[in-house]
Amino acid sequence: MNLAVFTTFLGQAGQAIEEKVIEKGIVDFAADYSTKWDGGGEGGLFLAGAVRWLVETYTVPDWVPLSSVINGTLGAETFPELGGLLITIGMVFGFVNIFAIGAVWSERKVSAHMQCRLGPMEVGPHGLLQTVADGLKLLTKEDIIPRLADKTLFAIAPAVVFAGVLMRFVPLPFGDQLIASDLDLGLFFVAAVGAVEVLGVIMAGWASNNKWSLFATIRTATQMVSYEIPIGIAFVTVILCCGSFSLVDVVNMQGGTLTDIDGEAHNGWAWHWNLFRNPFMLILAITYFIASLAECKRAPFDLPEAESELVSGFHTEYTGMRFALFFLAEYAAMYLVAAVAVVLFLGGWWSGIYWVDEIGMGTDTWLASWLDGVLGPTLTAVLGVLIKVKVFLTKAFILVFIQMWVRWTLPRVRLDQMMYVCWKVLLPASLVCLIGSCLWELATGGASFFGFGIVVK
Amino acid sequence: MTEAKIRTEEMLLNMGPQHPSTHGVFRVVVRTDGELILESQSHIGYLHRCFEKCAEGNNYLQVVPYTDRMDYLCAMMNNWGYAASIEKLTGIEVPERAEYIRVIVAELNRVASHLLAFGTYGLDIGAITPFLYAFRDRERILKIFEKLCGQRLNYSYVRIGGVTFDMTDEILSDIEAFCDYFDPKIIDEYDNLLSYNGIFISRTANVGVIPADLAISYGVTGPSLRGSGVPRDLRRDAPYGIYDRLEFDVPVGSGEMGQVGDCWDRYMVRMREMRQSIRLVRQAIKDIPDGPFCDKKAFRGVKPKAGETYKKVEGARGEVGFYVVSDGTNIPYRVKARAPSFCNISILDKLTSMSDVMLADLVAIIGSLDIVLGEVDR
Amino acid sequence: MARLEIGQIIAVLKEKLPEAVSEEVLDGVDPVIVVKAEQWAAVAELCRDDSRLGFDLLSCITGVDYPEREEGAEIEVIYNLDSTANLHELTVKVKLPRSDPRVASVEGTWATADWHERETYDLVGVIFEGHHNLVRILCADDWVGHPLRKDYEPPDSFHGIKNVIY
Amino acid sequence: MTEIENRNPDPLTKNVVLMTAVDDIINATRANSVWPLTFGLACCAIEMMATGAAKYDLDRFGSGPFRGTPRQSDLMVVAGTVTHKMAPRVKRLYDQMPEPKYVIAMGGCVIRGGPYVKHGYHVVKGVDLVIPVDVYIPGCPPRPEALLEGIFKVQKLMKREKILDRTRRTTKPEVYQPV
Repeated sequence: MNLAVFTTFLGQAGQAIEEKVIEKGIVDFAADYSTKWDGGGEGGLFLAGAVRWLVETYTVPDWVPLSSVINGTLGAETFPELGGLLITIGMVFGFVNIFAIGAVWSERKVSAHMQCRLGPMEVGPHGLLQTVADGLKLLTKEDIIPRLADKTLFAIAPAVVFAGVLMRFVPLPFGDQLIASDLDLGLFFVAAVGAVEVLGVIMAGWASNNKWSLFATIRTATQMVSYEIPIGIAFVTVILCCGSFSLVDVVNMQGGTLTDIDGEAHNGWAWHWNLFRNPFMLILAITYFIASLAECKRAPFDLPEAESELVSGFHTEYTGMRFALFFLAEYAAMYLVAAVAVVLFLGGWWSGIYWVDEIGMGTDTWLASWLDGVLGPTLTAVLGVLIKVKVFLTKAFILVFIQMWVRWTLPRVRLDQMMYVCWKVLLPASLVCLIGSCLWELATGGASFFGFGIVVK
Repeated sequence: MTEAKIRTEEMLLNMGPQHPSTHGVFRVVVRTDGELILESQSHIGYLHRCFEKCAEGNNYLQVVPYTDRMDYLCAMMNNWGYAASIEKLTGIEVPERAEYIRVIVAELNRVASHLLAFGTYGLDIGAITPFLYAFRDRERILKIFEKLCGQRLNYSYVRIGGVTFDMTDEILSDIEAFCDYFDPKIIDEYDNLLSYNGIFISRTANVGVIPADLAISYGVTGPSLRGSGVPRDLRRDAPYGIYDRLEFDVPVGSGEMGQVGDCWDRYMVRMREMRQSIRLVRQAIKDIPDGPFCDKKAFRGVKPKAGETYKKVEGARGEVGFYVVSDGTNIPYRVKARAPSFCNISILDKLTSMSDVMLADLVAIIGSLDIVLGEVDR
Repeated sequence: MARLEIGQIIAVLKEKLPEAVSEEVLDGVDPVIVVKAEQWAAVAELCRDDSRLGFDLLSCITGVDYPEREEGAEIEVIYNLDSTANLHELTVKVKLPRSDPRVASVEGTWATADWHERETYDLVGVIFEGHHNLVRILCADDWVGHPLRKDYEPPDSFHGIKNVIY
Repeated sequence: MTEIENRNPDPLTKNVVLMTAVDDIINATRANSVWPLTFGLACCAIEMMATGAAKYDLDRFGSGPFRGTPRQSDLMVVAGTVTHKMAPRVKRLYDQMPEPKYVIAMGGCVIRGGPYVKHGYHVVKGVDLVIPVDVYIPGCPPRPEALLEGIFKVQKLMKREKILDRTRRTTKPEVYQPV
């Protein structure tokens, strides 16, 4: 999802495109097209728009067979949408995979260094390619489906789990405008589609026809369904405060140029993040983080795959690539919950420093105008996008690191204790935060805690 | 829906012999109702290596290596138990220096064994890092033993009539350095990391409570018995070697975090015993006399007159006893080993039937009893 | 509650069960008393329940096979008792005929006897009457013979796995 | 350390040049990610744990993740003594592992019964009577370094595999069928 990838792609695209880029600039193009595609609506289908622009401007050379047909089709209305969609999916998928590879490697390194070890060292520099080796190996392993397993369910369960996680990436922004699809009901979508993953895990455990898997399945079902409630309440609270289901809107209300209820513009700083919106939000953020650990089955809530109790949990019977899919899904879910936390509480792609945030946004801050002078408007815009991606990913990765840190430090809780934490601690706490936030908003007219009365329209 | 309409089924779950947390090839068949365990049935013998038959086929000296392989985590104590029983049978006097060396190596071995118990217990509860910390420090002890007798695990160091090699000053200073490194800094670190961790306490306190009378009836000994509040320690109650000259406390479970005799108590007794062991080692190093380290004659072979005896020593897991029957030849007529783990784990079935035990608790209980399957099955 | 010498222990036993102790071997390395097989259950109860004795811990049960005794082939079952309160110990022997070694189970008296007796049954072939589940514990369930009998020959193969290779 | 010659008697697949590059890549990935099964039997298991732990750190060579289930492991380190009661389980665990799978016999007991060879009526005199073994590591118990060396030997064996070669699967001797 990095823009660098995108520009490389551009570089290979030929003379005509280069001219166009020089002529107008990719950011403008993308924005232009996405607006067109969206029917003039707000928010950017930046990626899809950019891709569409590419497809429309690129003509297949004459020597390619059927070039006229292809060029004709590309020019039509339907194909670019499909192509844009496919490429967007590909990029999300690619990000998830690359992230998972990196995360597995860093998890092994992080744990190793916490345990007076070195971790993978032999494959590539400092074992960087270790996960690639693991993945390829798993790909070429024998695929065993137990004789007494439910073969269909057994086969599709990993895909369902992975799809369940991947689908939740749809409304998730990676930076300003960098989003697969800015759904109006984004947060609702994230919460709702989460259930698909539970379904997949249940399918996997049930179909394996293994008692350990069955235990893990029941545990997963209990755990994930329970913990969706505090997570849902956290969502509701943020939605109440921000007045929008869209993740992009939620982020936009935490930084950049904020407009208050009188239409007056304000500079957005770190204390405008939802985390500091009111005292309840702080508690809620912690609640959400704990619940999200349980949601993605991480320690201390790793009961579904408790190695010392349930051998390998719901994927006990899975071999090779199917097992790798579970693995991928787990790490993708780790990023996902972290990224949602960043969106909800930590200001999304806003770095918290107003001048940095405004680079490439068209506002006339000293930093932005200086950069404009040095780099020119197009490069400044690209730089702005890159900084936002960087900020967003950094925040998310820090949360992922904390998840790892917790995992290698704490023991595992028991099933009843896990339920206790959910129903008797997290749920009341998040409910208190919900009501508290409501009252705070009512009482202060939406003033933020540290933000001195900025009211977002 | 009324309760009658919900069909529930009891499940028979087979845990082991290959399971990450049965500490070897122990097998428990549990009848469960959901996560609750209704009944359990232990099966052992997957590592029955015929120690007693082997002992009947080899001469007295050759049996020593077999005793190593019973409880491979504290081989020194097993060696000592066997050697002591033969010494009792033949009346061999062990040189003073050898007795001190025995105390040093046995207590170090006890620390190593308890370290492994600590590490794997953390692993059972779900904390992985303590395991690696424990191994980091265990390696230091193993290095000392390696210097001493060339082996890392099965030492055969304590032999009939003394010890195999003399303890050099260099090794003594190594041991002192280890003691200074280990106590109190490292044990405090462990306590911070695991012992007083909230989740750990909630997982182990009030779980698997063994009342004192039940423990004694089931022949539970060692730290598992002391966890139930019974201050029985053979080093103090039936002193052997030079233990009566050394000062040490016998830590017992007090129900600090829950009830007396729960998993946490058993675990904590081990942690506290490590401090006592280091204390014993320090005393022994201070007082160690010069002189011979073995009875040369006994090293060439022993031939006890006909008779039989039972000798017990305090191993890392409890009472290590050897019942030796001699018929006057140089080959034992019968050697019976009383393995502490064998008795300790026999209480498991009773524990699971006594109170509500969940699947995760079963793992915690097995871990807290700290069994070694080599010893259970022999 | 005090530590008793072996003579005092035997005196206590004889006071309650005058017929039980058939032999006292006090000149060996450990003093041993030999108890009649049919009286053993009563002796065990007494050992545990009499507060002067207080043998609450059964350390060990050993079965020893003597196929070539002058008085006839015998199996001895040896019980090592221990008192956690009084700190004294006692070795009790029960002599059984080798052809039909039967002795009463004491698992009701000491729970630990359950597994010890199963082990003795498994390896030496002593039958403990009244044991609730006297099955093999160490050897495989379908193992044949009692390995610690002196005339035991290991099987050449077991379930298709060659056993004797030398 | 003994190693069995890689058996590839099939002339059809022995010298397929086309597949060598693919073979090399796949074998390299396999060799660098040998996941052992958490399967300890006795004393050697402690040394196996020590190999995985802080000082020796098996994870450096990509063999860090000890899998609890045979389905996800590539290597079975039979560490300890196999008894007649355990033998059917060892066989079953081996059968449950997905191809390609390798077995290390660690320690004297699994090689030929170790000290129990003469009087150990209940000890299987060598695990190769039950499952095929690729690498033998003598010792009682072998040091962690020896186990590392054994794993390197397995890696060498892996690098000689041909993916078109199915003989490995078929030439595994069916020594023993559990009853």
